[in-house]
Amino acid sequence: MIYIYAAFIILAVFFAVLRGLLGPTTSDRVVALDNLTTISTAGLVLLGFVFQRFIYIDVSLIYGVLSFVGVLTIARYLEGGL
Amino acid sequence: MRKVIAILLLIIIGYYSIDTILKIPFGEGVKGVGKHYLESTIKETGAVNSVTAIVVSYRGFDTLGEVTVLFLAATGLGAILYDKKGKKRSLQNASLIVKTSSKIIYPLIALLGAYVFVHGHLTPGGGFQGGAIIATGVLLMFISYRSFETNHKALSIIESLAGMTFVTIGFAGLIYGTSFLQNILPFGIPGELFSAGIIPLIYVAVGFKVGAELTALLDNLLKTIK
Amino acid sequence: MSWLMIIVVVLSVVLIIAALFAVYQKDLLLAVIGTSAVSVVLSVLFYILQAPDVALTEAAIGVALTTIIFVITIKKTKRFEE
Amino acid sequence: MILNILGNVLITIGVIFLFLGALGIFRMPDVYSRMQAGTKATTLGALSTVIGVGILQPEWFWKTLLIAIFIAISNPISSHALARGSHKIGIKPFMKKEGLDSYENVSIEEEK
Repeated sequence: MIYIYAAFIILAVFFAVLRGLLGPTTSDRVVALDNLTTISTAGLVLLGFVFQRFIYIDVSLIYGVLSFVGVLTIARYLEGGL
Repeated sequence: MRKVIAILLLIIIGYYSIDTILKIPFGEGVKGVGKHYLESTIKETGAVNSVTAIVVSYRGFDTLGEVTVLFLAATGLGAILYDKKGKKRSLQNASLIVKTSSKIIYPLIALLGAYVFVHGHLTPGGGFQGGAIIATGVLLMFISYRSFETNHKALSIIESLAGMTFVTIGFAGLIYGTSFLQNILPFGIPGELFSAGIIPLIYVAVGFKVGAELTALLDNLLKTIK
Repeated sequence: MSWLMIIVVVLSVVLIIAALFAVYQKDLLLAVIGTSAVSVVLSVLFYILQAPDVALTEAAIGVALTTIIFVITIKKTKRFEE
Repeated sequence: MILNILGNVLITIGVIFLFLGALGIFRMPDVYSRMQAGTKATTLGALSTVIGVGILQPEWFWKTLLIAIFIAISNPISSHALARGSHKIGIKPFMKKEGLDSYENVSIEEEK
């Protein structure tokens, strides 16, 4: 079961990184980064479940809360509002 | 010619670093100082998280130095960017969706930061991380609202009080115990919130100090006219 | 090779690609996006290596705060490297 | 037993949606379609995965629910701001005919 999850997550990371490298405009790469952080949030929860450590979930919580602020700042910069 | 020299240097450095890495015994059990720390942190300091125990209890004086370095960095940045006229941030307002949701999510981020530094001796994290999280929450309000302001005087008062608390706890250890930052409070039961002696007090002080410093730094950075 | 080892190898490759992207990019905003991706991947690697404290620090400071400070600095100075 | 099956099914759905979201941002033609794939599908995937782990481990449930709520609040905000910024700096949507971009003519009233 864990092999299927790992395979899908690796494929997802692969496609996101490919778009981040190829993307013609800046927004494409920012979308890829946003996608990468969301995949990481889910993946960290899954890894914490595999390791069976309750306290590791805190890292994922902070990830889910803070990762959008960086993307929001870049978006505000593109908008010209910063 | 220069490229040949560079490649030769790279080969030499690479050889020695690989040699060093191969000599480290990965995958074996913990030994030496690490074993001592892992076995005796709960007995000696009462903290469940041994990283916190090392950072605050065994190496508490180093942490005081790190806090001082951060304070100096924030002060230096403020001195470089000092400008009498630059009182306003040159922001446009964000859209309604961003404004409303950042108003909702900002107290939650502040609460999360407080949770991280209060539970420093039980879960991963501590004062520095909690302070950084609180500063990020304030920055969310900065980039969403043009008119959101922080009180600079209150920030410096919080910062000074937190620093003084740290040093006072250290001197209390020197007076009632044997050395600077000696633990003088009872340990309590390991794993509970009120345990581990002075470690939570120090981490609360560090959290307030780092949060206030980083907030003031970001405010200075956003406010200057280019 | 276990699935964890495969994930570590894939993440290391992504880490090196993102770091090279950040170094060789002339557009500084894209370089900042590259450093942010490095932070994301590095945080997951620390998590796998059972160091949640370091992973949390990397997530809180590397993903959000450093990106923001760099973007504000780019806004104050200029975006393209000569 | 039934919780076990339910949790595993939720995690499988979530992981598949994460993969499909990433495939979407690779295959779609322009920024806005990519953003749509990368936000909606990925948010559903992350929510489903996190809740599935919470069902498999009942004592973790409240914390995973908290993570899910934060993801559900925070992910659309950044995507909205990014779409707005992209349109403002002049990235055109992918269109077969001209004149389908009706957001172009809307003047955005800035609030105070």
